[in-house]
Amino acid sequence: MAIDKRAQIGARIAKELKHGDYVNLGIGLPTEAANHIPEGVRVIFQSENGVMGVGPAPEEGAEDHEMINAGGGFITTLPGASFFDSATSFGIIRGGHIDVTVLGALQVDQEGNLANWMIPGKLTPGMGGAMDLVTGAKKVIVAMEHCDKRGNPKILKQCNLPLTAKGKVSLIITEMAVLEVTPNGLLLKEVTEGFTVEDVVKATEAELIIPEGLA
Amino acid sequence: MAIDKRAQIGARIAKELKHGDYVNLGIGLPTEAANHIPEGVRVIFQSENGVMGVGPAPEEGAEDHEMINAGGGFITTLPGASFFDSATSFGIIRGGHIDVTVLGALQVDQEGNLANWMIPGKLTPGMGGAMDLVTGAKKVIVAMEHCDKRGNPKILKQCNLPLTAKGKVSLIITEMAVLEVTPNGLLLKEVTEGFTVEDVVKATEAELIIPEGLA
Amino acid sequence: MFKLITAAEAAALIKPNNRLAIGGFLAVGAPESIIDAIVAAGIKDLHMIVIASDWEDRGVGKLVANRCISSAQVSHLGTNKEIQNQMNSGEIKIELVPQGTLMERVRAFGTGLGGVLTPTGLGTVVEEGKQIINVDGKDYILETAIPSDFALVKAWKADKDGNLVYRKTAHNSNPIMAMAGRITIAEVDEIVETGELDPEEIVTPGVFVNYIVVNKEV
Amino acid sequence: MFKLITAAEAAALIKPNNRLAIGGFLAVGAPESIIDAIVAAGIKDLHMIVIASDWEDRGVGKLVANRCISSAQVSHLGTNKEIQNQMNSGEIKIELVPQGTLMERVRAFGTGLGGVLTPTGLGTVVEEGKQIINVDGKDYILETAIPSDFALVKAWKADKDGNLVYRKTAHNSNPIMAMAGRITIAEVDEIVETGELDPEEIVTPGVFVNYIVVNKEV
Repeated sequence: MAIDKRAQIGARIAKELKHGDYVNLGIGLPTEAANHIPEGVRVIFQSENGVMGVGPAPEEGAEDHEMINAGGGFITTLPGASFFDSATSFGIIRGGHIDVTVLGALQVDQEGNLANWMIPGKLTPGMGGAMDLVTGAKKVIVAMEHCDKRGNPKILKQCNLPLTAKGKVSLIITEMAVLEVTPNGLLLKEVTEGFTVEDVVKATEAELIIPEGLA
Repeated sequence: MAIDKRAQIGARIAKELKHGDYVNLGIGLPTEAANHIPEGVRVIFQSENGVMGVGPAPEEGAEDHEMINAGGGFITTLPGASFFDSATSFGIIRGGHIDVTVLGALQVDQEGNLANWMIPGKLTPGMGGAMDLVTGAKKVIVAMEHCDKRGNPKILKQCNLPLTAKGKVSLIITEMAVLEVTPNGLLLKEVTEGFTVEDVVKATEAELIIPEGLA
Repeated sequence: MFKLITAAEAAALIKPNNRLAIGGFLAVGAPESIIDAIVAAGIKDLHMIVIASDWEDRGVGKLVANRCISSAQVSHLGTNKEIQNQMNSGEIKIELVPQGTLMERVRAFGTGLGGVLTPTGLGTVVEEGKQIINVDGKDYILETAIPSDFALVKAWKADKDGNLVYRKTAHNSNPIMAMAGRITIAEVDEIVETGELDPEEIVTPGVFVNYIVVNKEV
Repeated sequence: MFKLITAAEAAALIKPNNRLAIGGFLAVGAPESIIDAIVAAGIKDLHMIVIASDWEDRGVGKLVANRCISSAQVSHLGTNKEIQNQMNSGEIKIELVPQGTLMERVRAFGTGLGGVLTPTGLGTVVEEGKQIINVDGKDYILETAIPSDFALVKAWKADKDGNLVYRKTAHNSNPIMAMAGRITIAEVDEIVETGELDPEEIVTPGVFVNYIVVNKEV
């Protein structure tokens, strides 16, 4: 994805994070959010392998080989950080103590179902911590490109890949739009400048609720 | 109980503890064992509230109010001690990591059943940690006076008080005798000097297997 | 991020019929200031989840002696005559829970589990009315999570991020209870600057802590 | 009390068809010396219980690349093409377990529980063939304890009583795996005198540790 698209999505995710929130950012695109937290807003980042208070990546040459995040990337920690075992880490997650988790998706649907860990016969990275994160976090945000590499919709009426969790996604942020999962279906909340409502509808298989007055 | 009786039982318990054993001693009489560990034998004592490596009681005036055992008595710790939460402590116990636990009893029977936490209508101290200890420890020793204060047997054919655990006791040590719970019943292993086999039989309701040649 | 409050403010958050998971064992590691404030506020009909009922004048025993408690899940009553009297008279409803099982049931709630399978209590009154589940040829009792509205714990120190450390055997149930409250209130001896606690020695990360009461201002 | 052995002696304890719970995550906190010794000893048909399968040349990935493993319970394979190939070809049998569930199932075995109830995996393939249990109106999957013959863990330091401490994110699954082996073997960077580790900072009490391997003698 182009750097400006990534930055745009990252900035939009960051707007969902409130001062004092405990947040888990998935590998890849979601981590972009950490670069867009406004000054004066303090968000505490967890990595599910067992650390709270993750800071920015270390400078080259300053890596500590026993300081990594759940994606295997080198990290630093901020004052107030703590290390703990993975059972405690998932106790925090599954116990509902994480305010927001942001993950990528292969597919997401209008009922808030998420598929992001397996393409049968093709790809089996495993679910890792994703199932626990999506099940346990207070708010689940999916951040991804609106369509796949071939231009096919990833926001569907119904996921057909193996699910990560059922009905747990509450918000979808893409380079084109922001969509909210509501009991009545997917609500189109925002359309990114440069796109039209029609663009979004065309790139989305799921039915969209389009509020009056949305540009 | 007279001091010499306590000491005698304590010394007999101590003979069951091997070098390197992790041991949990119940409140009261069982703690007497700690005074009779032979030199050169190292036994590590746990207290289930959350400490491994319990040492002797502190000298008067040197008590630390945040250093107690499961009976509420002040303790010291030895080098190598560790403190942990009670879930970890019972994880150690229930997980089978304690070699020997020694507890008192209201009743014990020939099937290895133990009752030590309740006399309906009279006394309800609660089971505390006793049920987990008796369920989880590799070896469960009951240490007690052979009869109750009225002279009635406490070693029965079948316990009639609410059980602490079923079939978990392996050895019974009293001031009169040592008895082993076997698949065939209670085996009289030792009779204390000053008592006869007949004395023990009379003071015991359970049937005893009496090996030939036992004095 | 936690909010700093007084013991009286902590007590004011608690309402009749609330369920309180309270740390401590035989009054060691008990949040005495918060307990005193609950007594002073005269809150009644509380449910408490505790290892032991302590003494009439120490620890959670004060809540019993002052008739704040109408029901309890507890493993040991032996040091507190008053709770035994109130139980026998029917004033207080007691569920006796083996200590290890109590810890797991509280931990289950705090960590989002519905319950655990334990062998403890098999063949005893503890199994009555509960589901027995066989796993790989062994029986276990299904013991369900114990929910709580508030966790009241006592830690040694907090830092300004709400991270907690405990002292010696005052650990006991506190780190477990601290995970388990819908709202967790920690009473501490002092608050140190963030960064002063070693990240490897922190026992309860601040994510679990909603309010802190300092019990003695120096 | 633990016995001090070499990595080769540790490997010699392990037999085909043994079940190994191995600490580490993406090769951080992996007991590399013991893993190398198992590879060198050419032990086959092992079952491994791990969070992640690491890389072909780092961590438990080496066991896979050298065909020591015939089955695994694991939550993440993404960094290791070889294990995905062996899975697709049927050489290795994989049970994918959500990471939090894996930790609880291992912890359950170590702490004598038969299993736990978790909401993770509900409505997904993870629930297939498992018992669903409703507690207070909420569904949970019954996830059973995962037994292991050996726990192989990597700690930072041990003292001469076998007490262990871990360093930074090399904690990960190690303290949990350490509780769970019928036999637990800890690889450490150094052994310090008993008493040098703060009793409040010890993570794994020596009661869990049967053997220690020092991975670099200074």
